[in-house]
Amino acid sequence: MRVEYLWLIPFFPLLGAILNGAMALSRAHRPEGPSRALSAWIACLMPAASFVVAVIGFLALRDLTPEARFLTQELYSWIEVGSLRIPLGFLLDPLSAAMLLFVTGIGFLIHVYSVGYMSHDRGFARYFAYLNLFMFSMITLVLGDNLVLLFVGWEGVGLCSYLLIGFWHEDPAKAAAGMKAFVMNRIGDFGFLLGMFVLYWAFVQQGHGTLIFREMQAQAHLIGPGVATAAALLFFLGATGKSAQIPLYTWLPDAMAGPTPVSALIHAATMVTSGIYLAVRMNWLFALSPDALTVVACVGAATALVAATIGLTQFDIKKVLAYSTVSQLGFMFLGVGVGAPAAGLFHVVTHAFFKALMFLGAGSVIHALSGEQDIRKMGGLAKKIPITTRTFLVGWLAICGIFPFAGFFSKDEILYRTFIAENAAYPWLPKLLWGVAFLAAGLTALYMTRLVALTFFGKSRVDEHAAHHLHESPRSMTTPLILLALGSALIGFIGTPAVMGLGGNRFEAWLAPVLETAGAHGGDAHAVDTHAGDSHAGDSHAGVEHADHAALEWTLMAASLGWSLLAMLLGWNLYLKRPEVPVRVAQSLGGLYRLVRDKYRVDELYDAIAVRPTVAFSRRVLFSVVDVRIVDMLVNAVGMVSKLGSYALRFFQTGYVQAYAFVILLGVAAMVYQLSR
Amino acid sequence: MNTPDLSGDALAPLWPFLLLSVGGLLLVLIDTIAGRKRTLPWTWIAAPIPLLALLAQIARWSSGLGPNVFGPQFVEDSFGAFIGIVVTVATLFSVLLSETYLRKVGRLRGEYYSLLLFSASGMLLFASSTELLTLFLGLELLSIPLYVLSGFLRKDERSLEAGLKYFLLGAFSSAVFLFGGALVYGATGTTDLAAALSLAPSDPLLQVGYVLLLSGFLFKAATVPFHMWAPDVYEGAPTAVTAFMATAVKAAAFGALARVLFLAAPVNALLPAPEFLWWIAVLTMTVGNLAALTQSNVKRMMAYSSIAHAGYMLIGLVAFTASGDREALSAVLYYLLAYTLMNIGAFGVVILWGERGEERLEISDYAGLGWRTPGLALAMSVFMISLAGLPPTAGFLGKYVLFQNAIEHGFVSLVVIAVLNSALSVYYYLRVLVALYMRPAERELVLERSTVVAGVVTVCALGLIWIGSAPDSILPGVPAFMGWVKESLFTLR
Amino acid sequence: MNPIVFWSLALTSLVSGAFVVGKRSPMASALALAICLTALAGLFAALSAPFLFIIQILVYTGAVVVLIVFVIMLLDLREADLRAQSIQRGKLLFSALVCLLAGGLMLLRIAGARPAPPPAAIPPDFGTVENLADIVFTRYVLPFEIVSLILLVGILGAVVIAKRGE
Amino acid sequence: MDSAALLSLIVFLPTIAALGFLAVPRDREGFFRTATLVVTGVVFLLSLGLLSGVRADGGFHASVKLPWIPGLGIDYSLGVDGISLFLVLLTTFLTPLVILASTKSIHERVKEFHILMLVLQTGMLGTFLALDLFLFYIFWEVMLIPMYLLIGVWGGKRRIYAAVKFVLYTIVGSLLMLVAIVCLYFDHHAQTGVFTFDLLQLYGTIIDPSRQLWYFAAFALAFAIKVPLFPLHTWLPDAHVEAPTAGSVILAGVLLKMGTYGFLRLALPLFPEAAHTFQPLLLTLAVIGVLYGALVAMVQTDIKKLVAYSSVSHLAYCMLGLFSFGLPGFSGSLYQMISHGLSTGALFLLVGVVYERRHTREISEYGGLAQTMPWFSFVFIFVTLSSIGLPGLNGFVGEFLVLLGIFEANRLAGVLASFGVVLGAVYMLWLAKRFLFGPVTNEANRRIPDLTRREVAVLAPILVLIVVMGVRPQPFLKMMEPSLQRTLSRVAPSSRPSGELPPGRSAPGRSAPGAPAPGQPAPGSPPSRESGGEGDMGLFEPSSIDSLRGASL
Amino acid sequence: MGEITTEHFTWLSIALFFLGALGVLVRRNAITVLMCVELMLNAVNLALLAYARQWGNMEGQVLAFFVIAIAAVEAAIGLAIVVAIFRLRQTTNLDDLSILNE
Repeated sequence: MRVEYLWLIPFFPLLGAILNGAMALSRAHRPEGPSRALSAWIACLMPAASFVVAVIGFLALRDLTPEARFLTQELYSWIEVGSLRIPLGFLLDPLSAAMLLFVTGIGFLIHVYSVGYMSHDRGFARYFAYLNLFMFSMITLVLGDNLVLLFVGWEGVGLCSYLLIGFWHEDPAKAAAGMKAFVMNRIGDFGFLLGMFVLYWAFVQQGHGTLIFREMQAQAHLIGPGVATAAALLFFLGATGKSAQIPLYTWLPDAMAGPTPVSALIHAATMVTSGIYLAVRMNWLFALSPDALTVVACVGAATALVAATIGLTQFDIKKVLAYSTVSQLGFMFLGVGVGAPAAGLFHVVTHAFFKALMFLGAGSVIHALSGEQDIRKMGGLAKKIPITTRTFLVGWLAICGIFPFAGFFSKDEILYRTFIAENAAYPWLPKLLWGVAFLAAGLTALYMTRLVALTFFGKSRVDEHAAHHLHESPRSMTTPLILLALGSALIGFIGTPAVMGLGGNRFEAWLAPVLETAGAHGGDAHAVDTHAGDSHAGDSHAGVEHADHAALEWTLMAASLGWSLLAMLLGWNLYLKRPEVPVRVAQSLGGLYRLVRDKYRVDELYDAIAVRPTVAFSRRVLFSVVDVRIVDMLVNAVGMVSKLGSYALRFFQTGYVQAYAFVILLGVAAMVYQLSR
Repeated sequence: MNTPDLSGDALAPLWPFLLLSVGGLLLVLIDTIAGRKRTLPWTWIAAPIPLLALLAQIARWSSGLGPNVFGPQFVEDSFGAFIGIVVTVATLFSVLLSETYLRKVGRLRGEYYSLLLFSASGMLLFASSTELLTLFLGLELLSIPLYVLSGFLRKDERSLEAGLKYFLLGAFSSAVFLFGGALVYGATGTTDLAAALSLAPSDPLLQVGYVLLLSGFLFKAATVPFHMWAPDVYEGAPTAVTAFMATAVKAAAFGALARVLFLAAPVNALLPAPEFLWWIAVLTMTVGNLAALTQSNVKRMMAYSSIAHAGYMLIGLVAFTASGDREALSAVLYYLLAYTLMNIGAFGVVILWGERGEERLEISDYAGLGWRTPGLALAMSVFMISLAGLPPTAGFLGKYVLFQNAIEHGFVSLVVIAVLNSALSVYYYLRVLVALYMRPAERELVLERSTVVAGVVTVCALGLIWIGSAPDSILPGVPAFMGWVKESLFTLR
Repeated sequence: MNPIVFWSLALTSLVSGAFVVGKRSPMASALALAICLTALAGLFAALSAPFLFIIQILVYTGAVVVLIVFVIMLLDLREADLRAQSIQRGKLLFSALVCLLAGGLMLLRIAGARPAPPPAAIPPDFGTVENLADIVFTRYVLPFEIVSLILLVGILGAVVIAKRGE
Repeated sequence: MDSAALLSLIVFLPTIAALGFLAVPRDREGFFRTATLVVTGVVFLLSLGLLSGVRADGGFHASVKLPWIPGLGIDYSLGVDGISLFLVLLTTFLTPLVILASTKSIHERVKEFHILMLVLQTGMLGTFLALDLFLFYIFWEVMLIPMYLLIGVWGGKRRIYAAVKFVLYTIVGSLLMLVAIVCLYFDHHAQTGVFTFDLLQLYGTIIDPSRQLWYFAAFALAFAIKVPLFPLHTWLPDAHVEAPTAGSVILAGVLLKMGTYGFLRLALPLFPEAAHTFQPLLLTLAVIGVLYGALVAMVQTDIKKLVAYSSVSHLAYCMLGLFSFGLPGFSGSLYQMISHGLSTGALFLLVGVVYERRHTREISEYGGLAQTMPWFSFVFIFVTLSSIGLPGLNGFVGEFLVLLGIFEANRLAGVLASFGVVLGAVYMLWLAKRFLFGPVTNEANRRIPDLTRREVAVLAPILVLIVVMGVRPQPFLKMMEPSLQRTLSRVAPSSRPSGELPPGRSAPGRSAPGAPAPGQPAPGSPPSRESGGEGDMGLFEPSSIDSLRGASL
Repeated sequence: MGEITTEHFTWLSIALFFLGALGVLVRRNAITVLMCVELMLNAVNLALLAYARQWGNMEGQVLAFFVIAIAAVEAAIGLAIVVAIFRLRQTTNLDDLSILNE
């Protein structure tokens, strides 16, 4: 159904960005900068407006029958060359609606939070310009109705992340972090672009090239498995870049150089999840290629575990959260990989709430400790900053997956789906993956507990200077915390497992129309059971089967819940009651421990095998040798040779007239000879 | 043929010739009468003579051709007429350039002008006779004054040395030329080349004689391997004379050469003449350009460049000999005129930039002049660009038509070589621009204004651009230049 | 014609010519040249060119050679100068080679290529002054005038270059 | 004003003005600056007039044709279509900005500078507009000398070396092209009995393949040097570095495009078969160019050099697009030409801005400018983003289309070239980081003033265009497409009437030179050809063997 | 020795001609060189007259006649130049007269 108001959703933040940017630039040379109040109002109202419009769209969408649930608007044809047509069009369907709601919603809250958090910063207006620009890009990413437009948003958010990570650009390290993020994302984009090209090319082969989601989905059957795998993997490469998966995850921890709200918004709640969004959006494609799905699942699980281990060893509160984000993203990809995109996306939503909450909480802590980020210099903050603490605890329960907090439902869904997934090629793989994920879940609970314990409880290790200023954050910061806490507590109920009989998995049902088609086209062909054990409408599973599944689901739930509680208990004991134990463990592990603490030295590895060789090669070989010594030399050589010839000739021009006569006679002889041949 | 019938306007074809030679005599008289006491305004006395000759030449042309009274001794055709025009133009301009120069070197004499005019008259004869006698006489009448003129600065050893070198080699080559003539005569019993060359083309005696004749022309045209006198003589001779030699002599020599090649068609058919000229052309332009590449003395550089340009013109002759297509000759004629203009102009500027006592002939002497004397520098740039063969100048169009004809007759490889050569030449012509505009001035310039020379330079520059950019009439009234050149080819006897 | 006359004159001219080339002193060369020219004059006569025979003697042997001798004496080249005039071996070798090459090639090309047609019958007054005059003043009137011009140029030029003064 | 007069005016107004300037005394610098600005401005406004009436069939919507040298079949023939239109606009748009930008940096020999700029403009416009091969060549060479002097007189330390190198490089290529042109001219005559340099008629010539190879090689050499394609690029860094800001901008913004334009307008449509034969080679070189240029740019310490090498990389994209022989590739290539002209032009202007203040181009001399020059930094980042092809800005559209096109034509080349996207980001952002960010290390940069009003006035229009072309490319593409289609239909091999080869060079009878023979079909576009072209437009692909070789050479 | 034909004269003149040429190449005294040139011219004259006799027409003789005149002129000019140079440099040695080179 065509509507006329979708463009407003991205437009508002864009407007805000332009206004704030203009203000920032115009006052760039004044120390005081533009009016903070004004830019704050603009900055916060714009996402709010988008949120409202998004809600309107959502409601409109809900009133439609599941099959007809999509609103579109095409502003104009953006790029149109021959058969290639890329409209500037928006598509609001259940999937984008779901994303949109929490993006704008949480985005709004974080804007509000930022007003307080950045209140003392010189680049206040600039900051909000970037933030609004980010909102705009993110919305475009979600709302675009074709791959290229999605790519626009994709790059846009990358840019904003670059700008915001390097927001305090005077610090070279921060600027470097920003650049690192952008470049790593670019590597992903390289995959994304190629994915697009492959798809377009494939469709052109079939007579109708297109990059528009609905059209592609409609003719998905035209794509052969080979192409599908190639394209899917390329897109996944893109996703690993954006969503910080192995091998491209190392930028995310560094990205914590940016202001904390940014970490919350971009590097926890929204941008990093766009990789999953892409995967779900292109679900039909992934569904066509079991191999690709396998890869996705494995990478997801691996990332989840690796990141979790690292998270256990970090002392920077934000780093810990960052790694936990990476690990959680791994979970989401696992979900996608085992053919449960809905589950993956569900986790995206819940995670958005509690991780944003925790980041903001961390921000609040840092704010309170006037900039301290090392958890070894915290402790016992619970009494000093109660609101922050309480809200943070909610987040903690959520991420650990304690019923009935949000994390419980989503993570559990993923674990369960992994467990029951079937893999034609490697039948044993799903169970293994489940094992890994299960372990990762435990670790999550452990390091989160560690974080909470060390930060808020036990005796204070805060240095008195900071302690002196210690204070709870202003209302503008705490309010968002509270709201997010509520969200983290309750949002899970939109996707309760069917077996609980709490209205079934509304979320999955909501997404069904988007994902259905994929199932219809590819799913059954390749033995990836997209919705095993679902009980929602339109499914056809024998009752018996149903019963087994129910039992299994219950057990798994119990298991993971218990497992998490165990891990939490362990953490609590280790880090509060007997802090010396972890130290001893660390020492006993020695090298291994250090390896993990140093993030497995992946950065160093990349630097050694990719970055430095390339630079050296370019400087020492390409430039100094090929360019200067060879190519240019050759050019100059030509000149030299002709000059030598010149001197040779001058040498013969002796000035002796008889020599000239001699040459003349020689010439005559030659001419006569020529003729007498 | 028998006694020329000198009744009526039989002398019409001779008018330019007579004007020049008689004018020369006149100057001698004036000089002797005036005596050594006071120097006369020689420019104004001498200039009218070549001017009249030029007018006569043009008039003769436009009025169509008269009867061929003197038969082979002085052929009446528009080809000769065109060469005549080029020669007279060159002469006129040289005359105009001379006074300023001679004043600077302090040797302003009447004989100078009369010798110049005699030489010019010799060129007319040389370029339009096909009779051994007159050809030889023309050659001598052309050369002897030049020997003297080259050595005209008799207090300057360089000048004298140039004179001696030119004389010895000139005499030597004219002996060779003459010997060739003798053999041709011996083979056929006639001194009329037109008859001789078609009488017994297969006769080895004739062929050898023909070759020796050719070598004589090639010497005058300064082509490899008969070129070696050129750099020394051009450098040593008084600059004004150099300008005259570089332009008028070339024109005459190429005229005569073309004529002989035209008449020798039957012989050429039996000999590998085209290949032969092909080689000479390649050698000439390559040697010329290569040697010019590293010259630091302007006159010397111009000398080598003139050799190179002779090479380019030979391309036209190659195409002509191979195909007998007159278009090819028209290209040569066009090039001759263009070449004359650019050289005279360039030498004019060189003369103006020269100082009393010191001539400033090193390219480095021109450093920064582009900003001191913008006008002259601009003109010089035009000449250099034209010599380098870049549009929109006549130098470019001339080269272009030469190449076009060569390609038309299948000499692509030759043209490719030529093209690479002219790419090479760009380097040393632009060196002048580098000096003019890109290097800081090292020393003060004492510039003597001379309206006459400036005028000549301007005319040359504008002429180059005109015939280079609008050779055909696009506006009504402007004479169509290429048209001219072609017409001039319709009669070639 | 009489072979003996020919061969003797030819030999004389060649030998004297060789002296012209070979003698170190210009004066000696000059004298040798005179002899050579005279010998050639004889051949001219034998070739039934009486007038040119006279001219050769008068103009060449009489005028040109004498002029040359004058100049040589005028400049009275010192002995040292003359010693420097000796010919270097290498120069001689190469020059001789190239001369032989050129001449040899020409001879090769010409020699026996065509049988000499018997000399044409000639009128009794062939080559006499009258005979030459007819032609020169009729057919070759233009060249004749030009020659006069050239002579003038010669005088003028010689004056311009050689005249002492100022 | 009718189109003919308009075209001629656009081309020659600058020169006329320049001639007028000769009469003005040199010390009146102000006059020259303003007058030149006005003239170029007027030319720009006039050229806007060309936007109207672009033809749907891709023909020339404005053209003028008069006999020039009938004797040689040479016409004065200009024309503008969707292809040349934007290059012309780019030229007329950049020139006034450059003039304005030079007011500070050029303070000596002002008169000559402006005269040269005007002549240069005529040369450039003529090259883009000429429809007569001979005329094209004339303009091609005419723009040489002014550029030579611009570099050599107002340039840096090694200016003379750079200038001479630039000229010789170009001359060598173009002269060989001239030979090929003449050969083509006679081939055409051999077939039709008509002597003409009229491009549209020459399009119709059928040249036997072996000859075509040579001709194409000659043309390709000339254009590849200008582009510049990989092994022939070494003149560019020198020229760019030594040239004054104005020179660099024009050089990068316009002159380089002459090479790609030459391919698009002449080399490809004239010698399609040869083009296909050469495709593997040129694709290889282009791919190398993309990566090589980027890698070498990455390690430069001199800003101008860096940007110069980035041009090598970007122009290689254009080449890829052209040699994809597909519509997306073509459009992308042309679009890339324009946007590269804008972004790189802007970059050089920015470099000029700091160079005026600090008189050094060493990157290490800078750093932390973002704190002292926020406006400058904003613009710099903006342009950087445009040049690394951030979607939403102009750079992306061209790059995307090119890569899409080349991927269709040749998978391997597509993949390799796409990696340039990453490298592009690396070297540009690294530059930005070293240049703008971090602490202010160099005291000299503390008091360095930010952009002046004038500089803003110079840069603002470019920024606006960058955004417009990024957000709303369709109008541009729409105008380009038909002409590109037409060209493509000539390049697509299936669409050429195959079979009879031309007879050997016939004896040259000068039969009515120049006059178009009555029997001639509508030059260039016989209906059969057009339709044939449309048919396999989207799907055209070279043989996979070629494509493999092409990318793996 | 048999009948003397034109060939003999041809050969003789060629011989003399190149003898002169040799002189021009080897002798370092300008005046001597001049004489050698005269020798060459005379060789030519010989050939001309022989051919005139051969063909029985006068062109050859006329040409020879003119050649003699021209030869005289050349001698005059040449000697004049030599004299002038001698005045300036006190030498007639060609090897010393090579300041113009390269």
